[in-house]
Amino acid sequence: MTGFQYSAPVSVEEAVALLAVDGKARLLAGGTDLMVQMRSGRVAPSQVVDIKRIPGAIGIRQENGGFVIGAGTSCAALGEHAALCAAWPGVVEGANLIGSTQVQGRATMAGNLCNASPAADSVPALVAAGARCLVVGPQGQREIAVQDIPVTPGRNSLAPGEFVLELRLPARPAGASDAYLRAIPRTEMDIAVVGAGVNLVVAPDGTIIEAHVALGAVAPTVLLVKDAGAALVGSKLDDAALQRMEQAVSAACKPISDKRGTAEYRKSIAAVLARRTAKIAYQRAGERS
Amino acid sequence: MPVVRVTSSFCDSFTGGLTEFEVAATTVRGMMRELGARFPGLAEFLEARAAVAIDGTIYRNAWLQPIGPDSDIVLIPRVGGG
Amino acid sequence: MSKVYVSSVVNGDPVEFLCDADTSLLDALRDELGLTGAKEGCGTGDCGACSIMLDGRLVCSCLVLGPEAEGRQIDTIEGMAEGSELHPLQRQFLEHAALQCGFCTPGLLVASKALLERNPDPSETEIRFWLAGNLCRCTGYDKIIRAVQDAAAELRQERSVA
Amino acid sequence: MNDMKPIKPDFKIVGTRPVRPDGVDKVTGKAAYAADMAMPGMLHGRIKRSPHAHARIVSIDTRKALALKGVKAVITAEDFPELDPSIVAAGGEAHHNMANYSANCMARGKALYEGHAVAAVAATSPSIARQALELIEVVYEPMPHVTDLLEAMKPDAPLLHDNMFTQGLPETPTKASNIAKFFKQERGNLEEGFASADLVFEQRYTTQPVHQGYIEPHACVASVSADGQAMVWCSSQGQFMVRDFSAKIVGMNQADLRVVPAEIGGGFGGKTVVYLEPLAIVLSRKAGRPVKIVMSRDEVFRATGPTSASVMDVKIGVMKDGRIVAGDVDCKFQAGGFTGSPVMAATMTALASYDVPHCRVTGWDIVTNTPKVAAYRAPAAPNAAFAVESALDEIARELGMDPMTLREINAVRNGMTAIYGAPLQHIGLVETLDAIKQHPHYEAPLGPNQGRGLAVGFWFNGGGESSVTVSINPDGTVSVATGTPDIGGSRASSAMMVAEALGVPYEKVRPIVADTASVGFNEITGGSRVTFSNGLALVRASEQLVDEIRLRAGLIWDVPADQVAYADGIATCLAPDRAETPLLLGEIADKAAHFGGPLSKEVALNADGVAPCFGVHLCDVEVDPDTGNVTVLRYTAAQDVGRAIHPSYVEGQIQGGAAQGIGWALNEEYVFNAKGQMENSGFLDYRMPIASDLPMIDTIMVEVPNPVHPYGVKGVGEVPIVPPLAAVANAVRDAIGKRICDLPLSPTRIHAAMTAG
Repeated sequence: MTGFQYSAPVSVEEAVALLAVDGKARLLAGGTDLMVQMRSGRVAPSQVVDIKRIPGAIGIRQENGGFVIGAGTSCAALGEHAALCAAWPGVVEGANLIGSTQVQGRATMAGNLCNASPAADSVPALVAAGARCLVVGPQGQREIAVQDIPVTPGRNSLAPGEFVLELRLPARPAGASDAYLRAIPRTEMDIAVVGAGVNLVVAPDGTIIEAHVALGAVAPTVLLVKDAGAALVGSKLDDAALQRMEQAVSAACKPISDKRGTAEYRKSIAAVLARRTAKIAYQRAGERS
Repeated sequence: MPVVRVTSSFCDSFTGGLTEFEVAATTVRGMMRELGARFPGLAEFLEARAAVAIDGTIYRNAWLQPIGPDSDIVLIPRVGGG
Repeated sequence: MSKVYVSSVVNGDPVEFLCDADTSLLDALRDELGLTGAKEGCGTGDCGACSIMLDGRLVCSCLVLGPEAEGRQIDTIEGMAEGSELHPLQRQFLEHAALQCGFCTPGLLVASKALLERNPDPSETEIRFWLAGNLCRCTGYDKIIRAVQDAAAELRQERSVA
Repeated sequence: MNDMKPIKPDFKIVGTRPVRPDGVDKVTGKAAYAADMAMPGMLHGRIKRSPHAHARIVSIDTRKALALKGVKAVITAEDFPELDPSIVAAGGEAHHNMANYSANCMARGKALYEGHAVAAVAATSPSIARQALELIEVVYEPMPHVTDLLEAMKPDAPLLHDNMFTQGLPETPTKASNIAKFFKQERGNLEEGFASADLVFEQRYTTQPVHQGYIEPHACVASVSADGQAMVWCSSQGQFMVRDFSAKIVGMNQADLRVVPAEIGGGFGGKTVVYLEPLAIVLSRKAGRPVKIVMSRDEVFRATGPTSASVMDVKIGVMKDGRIVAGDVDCKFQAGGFTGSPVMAATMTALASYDVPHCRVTGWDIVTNTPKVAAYRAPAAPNAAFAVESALDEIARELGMDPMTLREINAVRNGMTAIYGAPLQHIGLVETLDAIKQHPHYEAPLGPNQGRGLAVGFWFNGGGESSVTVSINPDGTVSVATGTPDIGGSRASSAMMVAEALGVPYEKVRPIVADTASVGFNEITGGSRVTFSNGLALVRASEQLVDEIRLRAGLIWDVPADQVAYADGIATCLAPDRAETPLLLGEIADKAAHFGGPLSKEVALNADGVAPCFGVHLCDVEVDPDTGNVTVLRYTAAQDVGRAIHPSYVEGQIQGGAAQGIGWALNEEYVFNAKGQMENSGFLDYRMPIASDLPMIDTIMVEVPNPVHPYGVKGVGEVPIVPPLAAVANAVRDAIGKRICDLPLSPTRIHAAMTAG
């Protein structure tokens, strides 16, 4: 970390202006990635723009049956929001697996998303949830799907001057729930070797009427595996449906081998995780029908 | 006469692989001197690298420790800890 | 590059300091304010030795920029005892021998206090997972967990009496 | 040393659990570690490190860095004297070649591993120092590298040192190689032994480098005055080691260098050598101002000692009844960039727990382009025990025998001779095995996918040079100065032993860890030597003080000393015709000046007569059949502790050692990329055990005292890390039905084993 300007704008316009004029400016939300990257010298910004003092940047509000989460909201705060936890338990558990309790006190889902790591823990559940982002920038604001943010590992689709101001989770019908699981060698404090987020809507008779399966750390970006979701729809999560889903998951995985796990391992574990996650989501959905 | 034994190869390069020696010495230092006279360089090597077990008690630097005619003496490599 | 002026409240007292924009809050506490109780074990948020409370929330101070502290409330290990009266957690750590080298201890105490403020009766598993971000290499955690459990019981007792 | 008094049957303080004297400062954040130190005018030092695993240093241009405003000194190997390899550090436990240590602190001619220091700067701020590093221009000529130890042994491997000819072979080779040394322990007739065996088992086992993982990075502050006198404040396992190593490396008198021990944030063997202090001294000498250097975690991983990777080939012959008749173990250990792996200890410990009539253990010390290894808790013994205890577990299975029974049959007993030649005395392996057998854990039922593993560990323990001062103050309180850094509670045990010996309350004894000018020479805190060696010195000093107290009381009463009894802080006059009011210790001390001067004794001794100890660990795991994840369900560790002075800190040593061993077994390892660079140099990806990874660790302290020590102390800190690697591996084997011979037992590796045919 050498020599940058720090600013903490109190309006979106001010933040956009600061980010837009300086190509080497970096946005600071939770900072849990940025601080580490600056320390190691991987990024050397000329300007750090802290968005946490913008009104609305921190906080969770319910809107049209869904939730709007400010980009500066810490993951720990998500876990303390009873309504959000009830509606989107999988999204919250993904967010609450990022780092330690301390890290969750700072880390944000928006930051986790924009950092564009394929292993980001909060992203598969957000993708499975069909979450969207409110992006603000020099051209005004736009709303895009969460999965359209990461492009390649470490790169996102935001234009210069743009940043995510809010994450938006849709309204929940009855009988809907979600779950997220990840495989790591330790029990906490780790980067997902594989992550799986499953979002289900279940009819009162137990039939799955909507299913979304997203995987982390098995491809350059978090994957939404449409075939895996489709395999579950119409079933009561019987073994045959689960097997079809597992096949779809395995087929979709294109992992690499790295210090955290081999490609073979990832592929094999992805199916196991998706199955386990689906079962949790299904049980939760049943409890909400 | 006390017998000095060594079960390790750590001083083989001095003794040519011999592992048992009779000595006339009455102290650890005397024993080292005697061995040094038989095997050039060994005395200095042992001073820096060896511990000595005399009748079951391990001594590391006690050159003045007496040894008796029936003492059981073993040369042991010194080990550091963590 | 000129320094940033920061004013905040640390352990209940107003403080002012100047720091470079790129200074971590940990370094600002240690170097500018002389509060060296929080330690740097990694600088990347992976060991918890620098744990502090920022506006009532447990964070790694190595992952916070000094200038971010402007107007914020900070609580550190130095503010845990009241004068010479140790907090029950501090006492239980001593009585359980829950520390050896002591380097991780300030972070563990701050984190444990944050836990007990939220959850006065945590299970062993809840304590272990809450403290998963506080590395200790000396103790194997056993005595730390027991110390937290006993401190929790003591605090519950205090509360029920009060 | 056998003249010490016999073990007292009843203790007042030994065996109790008082609060440690340094405790309050540690729970309030007041305790001062090296990085907490600041001085007026202090500069900040930083180190430039080689990005190459192996490279010739063609040139280093420091001019631009020196020209940067705020930079006060830049140093390279040119600023250090070239040392003769025959220079060794005095008084250390092992043999330290100072020329190698100097070249490890600052690369000379060649960088031998990624992270090897090549230059250092001191500047007025950390950020200027950082910028200055970028301005130092180093021209490297990268060379082929080798990080794997078996690869390094090949005849055509890239050569680290072209003057390295294997030592310890009957004939020294004429061709240079990366094989630095050979060791052998031998007894009986190996061929005969194997020929007589009913079953011969052979297997290869491997381990990866692991780091000691202390949470406090290395740190120091050095201040050199214009007359050449210097002070260093630092985190180390031995202030005298820092003084002697640094003085030799920078070329100064030991008396000119005063080293003040800061609180140490963990060491486990990793702080028994120097990395920063010589650099800080030379920078301070050049700049004329104090210089502080603090390592980052990344630097700790890349540039300070991990322990050795190892490859062990085990061949064991047994009879049907379980008697081991022959053992042949070959150990290859990675030393890193310079010779000095602990492989000799592997050869001495591998079979030390068992009575093996015919055996041979060989060891090879191999240099590789990786950081120079440093001691790590019972150096080499965990690796060797992993191999032998895993093999014994398989042998028990093949014999259809309980693994405990196999060990009971072969366990060494008093009077037997250890493989390294020394007769074993006062040992408690049989008692420790029995303690585990009697524990409810031993018979507890297991569920599906669960397994149980048993393993034994041995460590020598250590003695050596200790100097202490015990002074009785005029008010009857006691000041104690020792010279060994307190890592695990040694101030508490010191105060307890003095309180016991002087018959005063624990709270009246205040111990400190003194600097190198304030107490006589001490070896490092390491090898499980401090409570034993310092304890002998402290008790002896206390006993001398008791004699002196009786003499002084006698002088006060005008009776001879043998007419004075002293106990529990009170002197009583025994003269038959006298009715003197007993004197309190404080009353005698208050009059000390009039009757011979201060009541103070310094005892400096070389502690011999150390007794080894054994640990027996029992581990239950559950393995997730789909992911290969291991959960440690239950862990019980029994250990012969001699006698526990402060049982809580003995338990703490056992629990901490077990936890480190579990980490070593399951997830910890150095991962190098194709360029020989470390890929996981942070706590996130190095994966040490966290609180949620572990269960409570049940400890059983078996007390088989060492009569050489007045309180029966043996040493406890090292052996707890010896059994866990095999205990966990054996438990995983039990759970999954397959043996994995390579550590770590990561989910990936277990999953691969489970899914393989």
